[in-house]
Amino acid sequence: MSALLFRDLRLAFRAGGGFGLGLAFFLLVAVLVPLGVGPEPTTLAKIAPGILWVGALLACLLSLDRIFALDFEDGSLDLLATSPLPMEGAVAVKALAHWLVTGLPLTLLAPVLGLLLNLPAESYLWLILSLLAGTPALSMIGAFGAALTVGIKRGGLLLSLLVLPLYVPTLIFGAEVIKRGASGADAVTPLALLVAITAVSGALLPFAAAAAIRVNLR
Amino acid sequence: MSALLFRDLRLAFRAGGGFGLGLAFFLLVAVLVPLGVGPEPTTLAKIAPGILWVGALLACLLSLDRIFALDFEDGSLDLLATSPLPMEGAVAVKALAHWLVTGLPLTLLAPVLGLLLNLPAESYLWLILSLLAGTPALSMIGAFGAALTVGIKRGGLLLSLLVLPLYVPTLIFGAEVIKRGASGADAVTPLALLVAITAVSGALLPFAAAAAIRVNLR
Amino acid sequence: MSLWEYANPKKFMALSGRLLPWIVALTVLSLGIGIIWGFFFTPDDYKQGSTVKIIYIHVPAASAAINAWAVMLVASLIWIVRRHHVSALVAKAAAPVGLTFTLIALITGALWGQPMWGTWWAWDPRLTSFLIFALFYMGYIALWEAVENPDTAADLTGVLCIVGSVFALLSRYAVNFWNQGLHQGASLSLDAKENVSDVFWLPLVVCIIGFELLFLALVLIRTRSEIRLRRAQALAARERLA
Amino acid sequence: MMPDLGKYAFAVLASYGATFALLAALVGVTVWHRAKSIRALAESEARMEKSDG
Amino acid sequence: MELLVKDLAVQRGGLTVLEGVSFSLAAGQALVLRGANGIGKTTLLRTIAGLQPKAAGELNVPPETLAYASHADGLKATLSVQENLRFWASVYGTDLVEDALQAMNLTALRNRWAGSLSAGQKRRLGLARLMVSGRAIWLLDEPTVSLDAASVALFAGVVQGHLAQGGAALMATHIDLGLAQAETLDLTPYRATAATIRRTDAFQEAFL
Amino acid sequence: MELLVKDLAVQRGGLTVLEGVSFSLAAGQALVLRGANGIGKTTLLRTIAGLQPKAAGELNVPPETLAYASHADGLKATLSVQENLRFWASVYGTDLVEDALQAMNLTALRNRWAGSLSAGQKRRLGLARLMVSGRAIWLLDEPTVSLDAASVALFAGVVQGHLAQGGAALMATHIDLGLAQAETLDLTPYRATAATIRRTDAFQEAFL
Ligand code: HEM
Ligand SMILES: Nc1ncnc2c1ncn2[C@@H]1O[C@H](COP(=O)(O)OP(=O)(O)OP(=O)(O)O)[C@@H](O)[C@H]1O
Ligand SMILES: Nc1ncnc2c1ncn2[C@@H]1O[C@H](COP(=O)(O)OP(=O)(O)OP(=O)(O)O)[C@@H](O)[C@H]1O
Ligand SMILES: [Mg+2]
Ligand SMILES: [Mg+2]
Repeated sequence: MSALLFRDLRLAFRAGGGFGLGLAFFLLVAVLVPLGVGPEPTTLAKIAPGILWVGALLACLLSLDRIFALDFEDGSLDLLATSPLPMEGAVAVKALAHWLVTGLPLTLLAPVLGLLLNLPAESYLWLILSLLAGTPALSMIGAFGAALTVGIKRGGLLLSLLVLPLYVPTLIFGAEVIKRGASGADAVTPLALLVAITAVSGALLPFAAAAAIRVNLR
Repeated sequence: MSALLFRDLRLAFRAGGGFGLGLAFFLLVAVLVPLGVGPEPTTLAKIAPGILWVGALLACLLSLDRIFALDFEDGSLDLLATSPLPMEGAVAVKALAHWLVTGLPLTLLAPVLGLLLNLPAESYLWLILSLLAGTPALSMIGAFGAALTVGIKRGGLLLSLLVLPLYVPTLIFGAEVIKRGASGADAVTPLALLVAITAVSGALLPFAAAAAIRVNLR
Repeated sequence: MSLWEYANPKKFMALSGRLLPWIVALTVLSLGIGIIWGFFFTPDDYKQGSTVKIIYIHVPAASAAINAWAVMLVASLIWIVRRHHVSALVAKAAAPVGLTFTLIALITGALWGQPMWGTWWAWDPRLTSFLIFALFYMGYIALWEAVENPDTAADLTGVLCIVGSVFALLSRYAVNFWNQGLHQGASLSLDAKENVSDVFWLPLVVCIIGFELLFLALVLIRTRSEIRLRRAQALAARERLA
Repeated sequence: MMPDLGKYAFAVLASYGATFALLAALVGVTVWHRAKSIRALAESEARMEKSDG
Repeated sequence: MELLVKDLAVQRGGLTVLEGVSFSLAAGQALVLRGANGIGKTTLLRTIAGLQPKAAGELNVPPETLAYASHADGLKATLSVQENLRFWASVYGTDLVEDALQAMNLTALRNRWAGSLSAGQKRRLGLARLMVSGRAIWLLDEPTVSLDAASVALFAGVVQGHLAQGGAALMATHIDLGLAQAETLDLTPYRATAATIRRTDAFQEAFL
Repeated sequence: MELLVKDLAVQRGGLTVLEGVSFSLAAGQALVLRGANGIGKTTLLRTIAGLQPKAAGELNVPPETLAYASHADGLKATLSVQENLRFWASVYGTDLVEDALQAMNLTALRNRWAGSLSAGQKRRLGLARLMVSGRAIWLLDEPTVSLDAASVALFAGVVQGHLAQGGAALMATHIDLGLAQAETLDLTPYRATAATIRRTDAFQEAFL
């Protein structure tokens, strides 16, 4: 199990492994939005929490197809399925590796981008907390979507279509935490809900995803 | 040449070809942003032109890796390179096919999404015009980026990183057309610039892209 | 003989073939009566004016869309648990019908919103969750289209339908949390209660029944087509072996 | 015969129009799909007959 | 330890392709599957490996004994030869990396990235992965594709050694490996016919 | 029409792998390249096909005469067998789809999606593509991988026919095709040595 985790991390950090590109994408969204929307600080401050969450979500989304598709294409997934590792565990480990490579760095980068978008000072703590609580759910839900589409060549966009509706609750609660936190309202309720989503998807989705992979390998 | 165009279009419309998914992604961005940013109509109206352009740009971006990578992976690109078709022509045709499959439908869908984002009534004409003038440039620039990254497995995010900076002028002029058009200011200048970008990239980038592909096949 | 016998394609074809003419006739009848009654023979609401006539398509379409998803969920569960091929095909057949109803509810709602709220679209929770619902439908249909092998597609879409249902409910809750909206409450409280009871209510009920019957008829026809195509495929496969 | 829809005529008529258009499209696709399936099945059954001799 | 297959039917794309396949494979035995392109060798091997459900018949696989090598080698281009093998060794909980490198003549290439190997070198690495699994029954799908004569001989030697140590091997191949003790099973007689679909395929039956 | 190679050196990954290769190939001739895995057969063929620059030597290819078939077949999984071939026919401006289908025994599969073919059937389609090109000189990289004995014979027949019509073929393969008129070129003597790298590789030289 840990061998799989280390392999996935090592692959991510090797050339072409895509580490850092999720971050770059996040950065680009944060830069492009002011370019498109215009530079007024008050508008930007107002939309900053939402844009940061949407950006994090898209950055996560775009690296999802790497979770299983690479292993499927080169035959590793067949071999993993016939190996002694239980598929559920493999799915969970791969989602974890995905989070370590995208979600966690995104969380750490987000405050810097908050500066670019004029995020008010009170919000930073909540920004970090909400991303920390919510991004693992993004990785796990995404792994489920990736498992569904693993047999489909370049199913990247289909994957987005399947996964984004599933991301809606996470996104809403996540952005809500920041907004409420900044205005001094009750931010703990949405944060707790975010944690609950993460916990439940981490506990149940590996089974659904493993089933989907087995079907796809058939 | 037309054989290549028809093949690419046919592949796009076949199962798993990804037609319509760019559209779906565009729709998703238009839905997610209000979910993140909040529902106030005035804020939304203000950021609508920018968000629509950013969304169109991202939808375009995500389907870029299909332009050459599929052909590279299954060996068709080697075969095309040794065929009598000039690589420059093949690149231009493939960019055209990409535009027909993503840019054009995006342009047609955009007004509906304008409704969702409370875009003011005077802006719709300019929205369509700007997308019509700008999206071909997105496809052509994107094809150039795809040519640069064709040798890299799942280089989707690297591709985004390379291409997005190149998209910046198109994005700025595109959003500017809509904003100026809505406020009655001079929208023709940015529109003309947009057309110029499209024309110049259509004329020159096929050569750069073809050179990049030849290097990558080496 | 158990109910599951009807999951056999042949039995299903025979039975549905016999029922279908009646269902179609009933659909045409109830939908015709309901719509004509609603459109031509109901008074205007004193506050909403003639726009109240939109209710005769808006509400039936919305509730039929929700029911269609419920049918898909049940059919998916049956497929996954008992692997009856017809139920997978029912789920497949129901999706486009449900999506169309969802779009009808969205479009009529938007057209209604313009005169009532002064805007085509507002990010009201009901509206928003319905839009997300439409996205669920699209993803589900796209997955059916994208997977070549019919059994694989049935399995994958089944799993998606179940997981998606949970998240759809969650979204509904999340969206409420996010915004308090403009949309009508759960009761038919147009204005005065006595109005609702008969003048508006009766034709609405007929329309609701009509839309549900339409759903049933279309799903049966589509399921029958899918079964025929599968049979043709099976024959072609046998031919290939011979 | 036609009820007076007043200033809301557009909203009401457009709603009914859009609904009928969408339903007509759905019914059309369904009927076409049905015809296609019947044709496909008839074809393969005819071929079966022939090969069965 | 014996792999037992009795009256097995296998499906591909919803269609039964082979049926009535029976054989057994005991320790020290090797069996070569033969048959024209498309007869269903790959499908049969995948079914035995547990990647797809069987359509009918009996399939008796002793638990934790199988190692499967498919058409594709499952190599990571950006890991070195050694790292690729180490990963599989720890998945299977064995310690055979060095032996495998030696046996497949890969020691000189151990620090090269797998992506920079030639077609045949990749294939050798794929076979080394199999050795590293430490499993007794090897399922091999066209193991010698892209191998030169010397490498084929090397591979035959490795299989021979595996059999001598009480292992077993089931392989699909079109060429002659020169394995003395290998028996051959021609799959041509087991090709599914129209008449047999009915018996094996619940779905087709329901619709026919 | 003659393909002329003189003192050719080829590079892979920045390193010279073969050097001093000379041969010529005239109408009606076939030449089989041999050599151990990794010696550089693929690299040589890609260089001749014009996909990568040569490191040194002379390479004389008559214009518009080459057709190259690589390890990968360049098939589109979601196009039918027929559509795949038609595309290449119109790229090369020929009208040979029916002949190719016939020759490679693919007429029965013409309407199947290429993605649903077995490994060997795909390979046959890949070779049919070559026929459709209508070109005189065929460059073939391990053309018989995955083919069963019958298909190998079929393929040999096709090559023979091509030669008889004044074509030529250059192929890399590890197995014997049974082509009577084929000559063989063993590449082992041309393996680049440390001493020769200096001469051929301007970049490396600059750093040595
Ligand atoms: C795009 C906009 C709209 C959408 C997506 C939408 C959606 C829905 C949905 C999902 C229902 C629930 C049906 C059920 O549970 O059976 C509903 C009911 C209803 N809608 Fe809308 N609606 C929209 C706009 C409007 C507008 C503008 C009005 C009127 C001002 C309106 C009036 C009603 C009424 C009166 C009901 C019945 C309430 C009940 O008893 O549940 N809707 N709508
Ligand atoms: N996705 C699919 N849909 C329908 N039929 C398929 C599909 N994949 C393979 N087949 C068919 O199933 C049959 C068995 O294929 P399989 O790959 O098992 O053959 P094989 O014996 O391994 O052939 P080869 O020697 O060419 O590798 C073939 O006739 C093939 O055309
Ligand atoms: N990207 C690369 N970087 C460095 N070396 C490489 C790269 N690709 C291939 N090589 C090396 O170049 C040499 C020639 O490879 P090539 O693929 O031409 O061999 P081949 O003769 O076709 O072998 P095979 O019979 O196994 O297909 C090999 O030693 C290989 O390891
Ligand atoms: Mg095979
Ligand atoms: Mg080679």
